[in-house]
Amino acid sequence: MSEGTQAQIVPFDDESGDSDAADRSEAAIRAMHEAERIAEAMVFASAEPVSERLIAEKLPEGTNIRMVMKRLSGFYGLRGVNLLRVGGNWAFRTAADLSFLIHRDQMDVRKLSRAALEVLSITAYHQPVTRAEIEEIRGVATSRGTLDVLLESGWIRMRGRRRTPGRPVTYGTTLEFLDHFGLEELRDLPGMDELKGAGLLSARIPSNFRVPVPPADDELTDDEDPITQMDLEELGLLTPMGEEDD
Amino acid sequence: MSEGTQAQIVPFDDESGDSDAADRSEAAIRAMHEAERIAEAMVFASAEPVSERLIAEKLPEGTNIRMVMKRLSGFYGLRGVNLLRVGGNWAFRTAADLSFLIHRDQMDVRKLSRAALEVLSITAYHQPVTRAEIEEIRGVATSRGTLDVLLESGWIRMRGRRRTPGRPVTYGTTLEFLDHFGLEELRDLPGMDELKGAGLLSARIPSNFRVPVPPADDELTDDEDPITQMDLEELGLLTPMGEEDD
Amino acid sequence: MVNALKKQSVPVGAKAPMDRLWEDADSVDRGLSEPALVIDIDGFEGPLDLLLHLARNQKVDLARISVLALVEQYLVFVDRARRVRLELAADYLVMAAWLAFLKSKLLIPQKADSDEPSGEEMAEQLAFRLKRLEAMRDAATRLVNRNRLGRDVFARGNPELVVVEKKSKFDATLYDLLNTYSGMRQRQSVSQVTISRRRVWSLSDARVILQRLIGELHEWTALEHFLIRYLSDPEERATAIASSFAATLEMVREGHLEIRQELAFAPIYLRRGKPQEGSVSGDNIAQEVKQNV
Repeated sequence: MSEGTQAQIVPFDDESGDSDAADRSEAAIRAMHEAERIAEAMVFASAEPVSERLIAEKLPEGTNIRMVMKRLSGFYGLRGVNLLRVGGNWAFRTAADLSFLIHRDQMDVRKLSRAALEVLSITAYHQPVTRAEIEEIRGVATSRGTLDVLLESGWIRMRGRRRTPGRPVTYGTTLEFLDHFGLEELRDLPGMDELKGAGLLSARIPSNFRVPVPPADDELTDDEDPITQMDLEELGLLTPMGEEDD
Repeated sequence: MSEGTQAQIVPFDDESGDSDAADRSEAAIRAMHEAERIAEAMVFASAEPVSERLIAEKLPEGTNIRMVMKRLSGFYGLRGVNLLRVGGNWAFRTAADLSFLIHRDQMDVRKLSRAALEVLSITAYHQPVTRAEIEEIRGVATSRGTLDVLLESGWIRMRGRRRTPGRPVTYGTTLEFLDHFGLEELRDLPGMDELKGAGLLSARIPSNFRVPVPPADDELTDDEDPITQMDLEELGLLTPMGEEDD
Repeated sequence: MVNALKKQSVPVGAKAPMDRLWEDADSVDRGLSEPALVIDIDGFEGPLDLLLHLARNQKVDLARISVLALVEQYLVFVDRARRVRLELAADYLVMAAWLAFLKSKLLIPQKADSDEPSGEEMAEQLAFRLKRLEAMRDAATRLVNRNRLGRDVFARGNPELVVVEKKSKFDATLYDLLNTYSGMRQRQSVSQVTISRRRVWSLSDARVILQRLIGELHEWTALEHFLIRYLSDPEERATAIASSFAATLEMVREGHLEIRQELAFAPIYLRRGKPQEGSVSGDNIAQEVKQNV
């Protein structure tokens, strides 16, 4: 009980605890506490992520929903259940370090084939992406049933059609995908920024992509174009010597 | 986050805040906090109320389970969800004063029957399509109820009447249909190659198999007449619900 | 995915066999009397996957691979696979052709005014694709190792709110819709095929036709040769050959026909019967022809 009471006297981040406006402040604190209770109850009651918009609809007009949710998620940050943001929605989930509590036989995690996993990650990082592009990246035709399995799992979906000849269908990931892998948004995909920075999320081969071309044979090693060598070094791509290709 | 931290420094009810035993006390507080996290996560993730014995099994031996639960339920006492004792077991429930947030019956979303899904998908791809044509494609008679359900869902509508003997009504999809299924336009429905590519259609379908391309817009085709007020009355559009087939 | 004949049993899906292959490479070159080569490409998902594995074997950062060495290794692999009459899937051969072209480009000085991509550009393209594939593999691994819902973190076990947002009274996804449509259309089309499209020669049909033709068969004539007028439709070929062959066996037994086949899968010859001992056993032929058909 004591903690609940204490929560009420925590001053708001954006308000000074001005003693002159104590009454107004106390009412505001009460309102905030009530808003938190409502948001908490709504999200807690649902197994699926609840949209922020839907929560806002149940709160008094003018409530700073962003702040309510921020305070709540901070409040639950160290608890056994955490309040997580999933693509503009909110969900309570057990803390990851407590996974040992749940019996193994209760686990319901689909086991994906290596191929399906690759298609999933390519779809996630390259979306919107067409099947032809996925095949381009993997260098192999997508076997029947791979996309099917992912569509059925609800992790990927048909997003639309590319405005190119043939109007191929584009694929992307779903909210369930974010929820399942504990991602707040697509930008949180592991390594997203580095991959983007390295130009590896391009479906086409970028024109400025430089890799070393090894010398044709040992004799030619000394005749390498110095400008090319400089280019390579500049890009951090050093040419190995030609020992391997004998 | 601040509240979480504060929770740790609340002295136990049955312990004096003896400053000499500060270290021992801090360890005890930490242990208590961890026990609370575990109990909280277990009750949260369980589909049924959880017995104290089951929770105690996951806690370090000698933990005062009674006190852990008392503290937890006290903590949740003023929150949007309460931790309640239900027949000797523990469960989370929405706070009674917030039950207005939960409207079970209003949330009753029905799943479309297989028959309805079939009729809907035929209507989408083959529109404008008459009931006889739908039946020919499905190979079974379509009950009045199936079409009624779909008309009621707002996903299909009567488009017009075919200029053939009997002037059968033609059906098509609505804007709500596009909206619900996340399609920008009808032609975003995947074609035969896309369905094959996604593994939904077998690669070995007969060579004369075709998936029609739905019309680009809602304009009536040359062999369709608009539906008039007289038609509507004649069709008895306030049809009572029939049973669904399948 | 990949059709490979295995000379020896090796663990399926293991990468180890490839390592062994390349470690063995020198010794294989030295002696022609080496034991059968162990090749297993079952574990590889296409040529790019194989190339990536070969690149890994160079034991350097992907950015520093020797493309030419990689090309060589791949071509040696394909060459070797062919020498042991290994059947490689077409995309492995397409990649081999492209790599051979790349190799020639890399070795022969570039014409400055050429519109075609230079060898360097092609090598860049290859290296980029390898790097991108590897990046996606790494990403996939990191993805599955995240804390996953239902494995590491859990949702409310006893939700009180069934569906939070009432957008529509009915629940259906685009996948439901497309899956239902495809399944239904497919079912309908398949049932139509089996009823109306398949033409089968019955045994008695075949016998009537054979009997009508039998007067012409003074010399040894190939079964296919005199059925040729019926074999214009490739879909009918199998049933025509199977049924008329079965009919000939019956007629051989009755002494109306003689039948001869030099070896398995060779043409089957027929002529008008002169009943005699020691004609080819019909059962054996039936076995072989079954495989043939």
